[in-house]
Amino acid sequence: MSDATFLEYVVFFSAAVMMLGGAIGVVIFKSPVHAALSLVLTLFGVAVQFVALEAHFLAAVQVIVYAGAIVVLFLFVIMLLGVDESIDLSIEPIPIQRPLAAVMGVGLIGLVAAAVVRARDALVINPGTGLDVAGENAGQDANIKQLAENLYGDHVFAFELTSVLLIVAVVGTVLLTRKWSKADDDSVERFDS
Amino acid sequence: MAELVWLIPAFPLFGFLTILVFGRRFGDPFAGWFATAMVFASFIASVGVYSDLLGMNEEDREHIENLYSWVPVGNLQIDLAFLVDPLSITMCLFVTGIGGLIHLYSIGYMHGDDKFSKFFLYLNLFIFSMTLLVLGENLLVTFLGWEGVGTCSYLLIAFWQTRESAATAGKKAFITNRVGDWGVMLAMFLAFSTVGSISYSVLNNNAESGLLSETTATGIAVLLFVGAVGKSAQLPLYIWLPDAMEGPTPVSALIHAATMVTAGVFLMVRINPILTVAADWVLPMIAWIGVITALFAATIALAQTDIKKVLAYSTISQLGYMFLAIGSGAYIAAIFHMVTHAVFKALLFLGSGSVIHGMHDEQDMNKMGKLFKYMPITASTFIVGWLAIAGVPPFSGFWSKDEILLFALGDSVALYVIGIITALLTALYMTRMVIMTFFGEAKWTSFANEDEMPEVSPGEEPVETHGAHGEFKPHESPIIMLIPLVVLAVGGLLAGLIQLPSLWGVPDSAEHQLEDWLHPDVAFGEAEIAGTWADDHVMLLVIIAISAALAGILLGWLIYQRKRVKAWEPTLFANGWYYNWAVSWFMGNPGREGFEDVAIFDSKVIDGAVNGVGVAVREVATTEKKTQSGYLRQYAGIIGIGAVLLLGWFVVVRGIL
Amino acid sequence: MIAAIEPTWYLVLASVLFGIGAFGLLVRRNPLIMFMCIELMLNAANLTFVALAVQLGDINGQTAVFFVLVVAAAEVVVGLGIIVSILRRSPGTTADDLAELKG
Amino acid sequence: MLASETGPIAFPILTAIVLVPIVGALLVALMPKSRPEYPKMLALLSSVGTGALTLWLMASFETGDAGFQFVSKHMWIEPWGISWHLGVDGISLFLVVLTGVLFPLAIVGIDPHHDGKPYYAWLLLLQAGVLGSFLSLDLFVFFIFFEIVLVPMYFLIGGWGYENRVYAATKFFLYTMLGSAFMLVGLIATVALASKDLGKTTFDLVEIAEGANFAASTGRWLFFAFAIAFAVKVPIFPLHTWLPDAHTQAPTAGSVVLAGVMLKLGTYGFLRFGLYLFPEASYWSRHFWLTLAVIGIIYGAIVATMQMDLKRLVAYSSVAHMGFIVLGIFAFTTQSMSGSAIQMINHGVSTGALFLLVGMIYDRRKTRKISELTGIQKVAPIFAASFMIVMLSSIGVPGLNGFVGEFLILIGSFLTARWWTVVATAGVILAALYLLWAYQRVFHGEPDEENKKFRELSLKEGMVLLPFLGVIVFMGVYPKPVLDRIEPTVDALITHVEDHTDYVEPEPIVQIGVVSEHGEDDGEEGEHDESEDGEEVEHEEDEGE
Repeated sequence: MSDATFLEYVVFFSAAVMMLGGAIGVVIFKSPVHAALSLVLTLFGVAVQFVALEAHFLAAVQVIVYAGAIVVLFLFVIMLLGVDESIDLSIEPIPIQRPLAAVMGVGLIGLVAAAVVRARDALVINPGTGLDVAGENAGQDANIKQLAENLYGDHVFAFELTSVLLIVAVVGTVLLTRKWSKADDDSVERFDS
Repeated sequence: MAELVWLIPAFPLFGFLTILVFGRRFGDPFAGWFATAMVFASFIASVGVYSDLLGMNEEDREHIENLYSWVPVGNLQIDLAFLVDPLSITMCLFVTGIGGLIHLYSIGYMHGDDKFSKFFLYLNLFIFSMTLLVLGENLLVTFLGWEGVGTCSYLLIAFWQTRESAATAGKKAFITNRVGDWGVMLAMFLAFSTVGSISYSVLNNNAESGLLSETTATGIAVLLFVGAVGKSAQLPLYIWLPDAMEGPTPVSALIHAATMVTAGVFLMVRINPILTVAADWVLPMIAWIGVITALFAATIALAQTDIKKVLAYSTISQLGYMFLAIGSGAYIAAIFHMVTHAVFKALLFLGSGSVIHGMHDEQDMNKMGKLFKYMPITASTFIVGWLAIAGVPPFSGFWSKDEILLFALGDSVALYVIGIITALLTALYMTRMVIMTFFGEAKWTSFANEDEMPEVSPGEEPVETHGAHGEFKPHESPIIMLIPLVVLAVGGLLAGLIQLPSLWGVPDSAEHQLEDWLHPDVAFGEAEIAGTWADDHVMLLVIIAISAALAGILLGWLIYQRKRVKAWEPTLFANGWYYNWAVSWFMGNPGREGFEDVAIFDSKVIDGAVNGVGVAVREVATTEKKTQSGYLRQYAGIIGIGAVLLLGWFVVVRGIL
Repeated sequence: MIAAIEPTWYLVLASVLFGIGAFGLLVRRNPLIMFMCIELMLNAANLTFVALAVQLGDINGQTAVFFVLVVAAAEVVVGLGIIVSILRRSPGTTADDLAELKG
Repeated sequence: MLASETGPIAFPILTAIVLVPIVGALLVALMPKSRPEYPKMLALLSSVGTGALTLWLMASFETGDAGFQFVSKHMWIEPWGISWHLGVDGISLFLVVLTGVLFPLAIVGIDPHHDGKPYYAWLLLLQAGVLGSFLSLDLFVFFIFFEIVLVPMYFLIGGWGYENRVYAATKFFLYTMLGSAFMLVGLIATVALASKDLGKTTFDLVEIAEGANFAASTGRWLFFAFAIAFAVKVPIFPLHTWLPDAHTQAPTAGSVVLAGVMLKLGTYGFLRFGLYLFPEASYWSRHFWLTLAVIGIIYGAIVATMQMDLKRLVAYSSVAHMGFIVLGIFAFTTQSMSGSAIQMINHGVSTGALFLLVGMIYDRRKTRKISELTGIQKVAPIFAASFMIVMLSSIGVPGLNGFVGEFLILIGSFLTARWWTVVATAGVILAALYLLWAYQRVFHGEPDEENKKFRELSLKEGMVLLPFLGVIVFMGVYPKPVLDRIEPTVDALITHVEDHTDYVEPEPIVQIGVVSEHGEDDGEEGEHDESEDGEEVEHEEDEGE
């Protein structure tokens, strides 16, 4: 395993800063629109890390699906419902929720990090040997090919199921958000009561 | 004929079943005639068996008749079997004989009662049970009859069940008897656990041959005596018998004077070998309980005003004599007195029933008097009974009482003295009763209208009804009631003949008939009297006894007829020494409260604990329910903390990963 | 030869991202932003997958990320649908207001 | 108690006995609602069929054989060694017959107040459950039936009971379930531990009882796990408080069945699964049970005396009577255990009849309060007479059935548990106290306006009571046929206990004396029998009038 070059460190840390900054933005921005935009920042950071890890296909999908579709969906909803900034962040109605959250967050980070650092030696086995990487003994699309083979080979059934899942999700959402006619509303009322 | 002994109980059983089915169709009076016929048939069967036994040698006069195996489990083999021997046949003879007469009497007495056929249904069941009792070959068959007569007694005391007092008296009789039954049952258990059998022949043979240890014999004897005390109304369990007078008078005569109450005495005689083997304090204990009961009941009888209550206490007193006899080892005298007492006490009760009948259900002697003029036959027969119980020769009671006192003196002077005092008191209270009822002034005219006879018929309709009330004259009872009186009066006069003592003027062949007859049954236990001081001075004792009786009668005459001496009837006596009151108070107050406390304990503590668990679960759940706040973020936080703790456990504490 | 940077770095980075996401989930009441926080946590997981896929040389790690993406998309669709229908009924509803669903 | 694999008849009668009511229950449940009269007919048909089968079973039962008869065994769940294993012996035979006969009478005698269809379906399912419990020789199958019983009873109490029914039903269900939970644990532990001794996993009762050899301490724990379930069911003091509530609130048929057969599941369980599986532990803990039994006898009687409600009174009398049965079981003598076995039947008949009569009182007067009833004997003498006979049987008057059982229990217990018996015998006095007192308050006296309208026994009710009265008299007068069938099994069970402990049944030595001969005088015996039978028949005619 070769040591990392300076450039690699630059890429890693700048992407990390992007990610964490975006994440903190999501948590602290009062406006949902700002939060969504911060989320985009994080997602791009993750995509950069994917590229650095030679997972080109996933990086592309990350940008297209997450940044392109999901965040846009968020924004649609925000626009649809109006930007709601009425919630006062300085008030916490549930007692000890914030200290609890802080303890949990710090605890999670600290403990996982500790575990990871401790398991560091065990992790360094044989990096990258199982993966086809672009440029060396294969074409530029080696990663995609390998992923595709794996996806349509070993996991083809699960893959098919995801399509079902997506359809169900779409149909379900349509039903959920449909405006009910008066008669139907009554039946809904009955369930509510 | 002895193997046909089952006919004796079979006739009344048949009568019972027939009346059970056809009773209402038979009606009044045919049901009564039918029942009477059945009892007399049973009497004839008894006579047949008796004559059969008479024809045998003395040592052959024992026959066991097995009907079928009743309760066979492992080495407990109990048959429904009858023991035919002189004792049981003697009992059968007088039970069915007197029973038949009382049945006959009841036809007249119960005439017009709307439960006429039911009365005879119970009476026949009673005779059936009583014959089972006396014929039983083992304790269990006897116990079957024992409980059977107890049940019939309950049913008959409570016969006029709409009367609260009758119902209570019936219940009281049954429960008090059950206390005694506890002893009988334990005696059976003890007998089985030590001897392996509860058959009389096995038990008695064991006792006679010395195989039965003294401890066991004592246990069995004492436990059976507890039963006898309950059934024969001795101290301290006598309290049911006076109350039992709530039943119709023929019932009092049959069950509570002549037959059932003597069952305890019979049982003691039946197991006399065991009593003999038992520890030497057992017999004196029986004698003392008997004699104290005799004296105690006699004092109470002195101050009673209810004609039947006097007779009831008199019965208790006479039963005390019988236990005195048993305690003195005079088994034959006990049986002898049982027979004579059955005759004259049945006579007295039936006579009092006739009086009550003639007085239109009046039982209070203060409202009687001068009845001799109106009911001469009843009065004459009653006088025979009076002389018999008072112990005036040659009436039957004299002979039997004298025999008992003879043996009592052989045992202890103290017993004898108390016995004589009791005899004097007996004569006194009986004289009082006869004078108050049949002589003196007529005190009844002023009570002749209906309003002043309240306590007898509290219901809407009079329970013993034979025509309209209102102005009346006491009248003689119908002939059907008088026949039994006359027959019994003859019996009361002559019953002494069956066991005449060796006295001057008595032919040898007539002496000790009963003793010779019963000898095989009691030979082992019978006390030896010959040669004692008492035996040598029989004549003196006879004179003392006669003078006691006459003194009592004279005293009574002076007090109640001539009014020369002021009557001494303390309320202590009238209230039965407050014993019954004390028992009732105890049962009603601390006893009942104790029971209630247990019931409250059950509902509050035990059930409370059960419900408490339920309440506790509910309380905890109500508290814990609050943690289910519905706040999504709180749930997520708790999950997160859980995850952190889990991680902490693995990473920090366990140090793995 | 790829990924000169040690995987530990990626993992620590992912854990920090996950922690921030979890913290945000717990403190924010706006359901939309809670959803975004969930996306953050999913991305942290994805990053671990990819980092370890490289490290262990197993393409299945990347496949898993693919599935996560799909499921996340479906989840967002359904979740946003629910949020839309709730908020349409009563605008300004927060996650805490939904506590009434406990019944 | 070894299972004999071949019965005298090839027809799987035991399986049929269990299945007929189940099928009946299903058919009743499938009946259309438009025909309300069908469910009763169908239920009657099914229960009479079951009753007939049980009577046939009794007729073809081989007297003198101690082992299981009519055994039917089919492997069900092979890997766990669970099999459909049914068999009947002297102890269970009469319980099965009682169950078979009691249900048709309960169905004929009492109509539900509403909703006949589910009522009959539950009743039939209950019958199947009880029969299955009495017949199973496989721990797993037994447990299933034992638990099935709870469900219909719960719904019968909760659905057709009186004012406090929901409380009573819930209490009944939870209480007995709690006991069963212990039993389930004990049962699984038993099988697991026994598999070491047996070399295979099996739930078969006979194989475990004959083959397994538990260490003393283990066996005791297991025994107590079972015993708690049975003690709740019996119920043994102080676990009895569900019973008065359940009895009082249950519909009449429910009370009859509850008292008649369901309580016997507890005592039967002690005999079959307590003593047979864990003889050492049973014998070791006998003093504990004897003491509780005697406390139950006295305590139940005292509490019964103070009850204001007729049904509660009878319920507490059951506590006392069941105490006698437990006393007999843990006295370990032939007499006492035979007494317990026969007393289970007698108590079922007597108390069943008592509940039936109390139910009739309730139907007429709409009250069970003793204070509101008076003078009934005057307006309804036949009804009162029937009550009297049943009551005397319950008091234990000789010549009626109740006495035979109590007497045998006590005389047998006296051999091994003398002082307990002395106290228990005093319970006989108390039995007279509470029943006679109640009888006096309800039946004696002058009827008031309300009670004057009390209706006399109808012909139908008389016909239902007849079998009860017949059995009450017959069993009191001639219990030998029953005892003859029970005794070999009881002997075998005692031998089993003797084999596993240092217990030796005390034998009272019959000393010299005239030992009366048995089995002779056949002619007279027959003659007498007839007269006794006659008594029974004529009773019946009188009641029917």
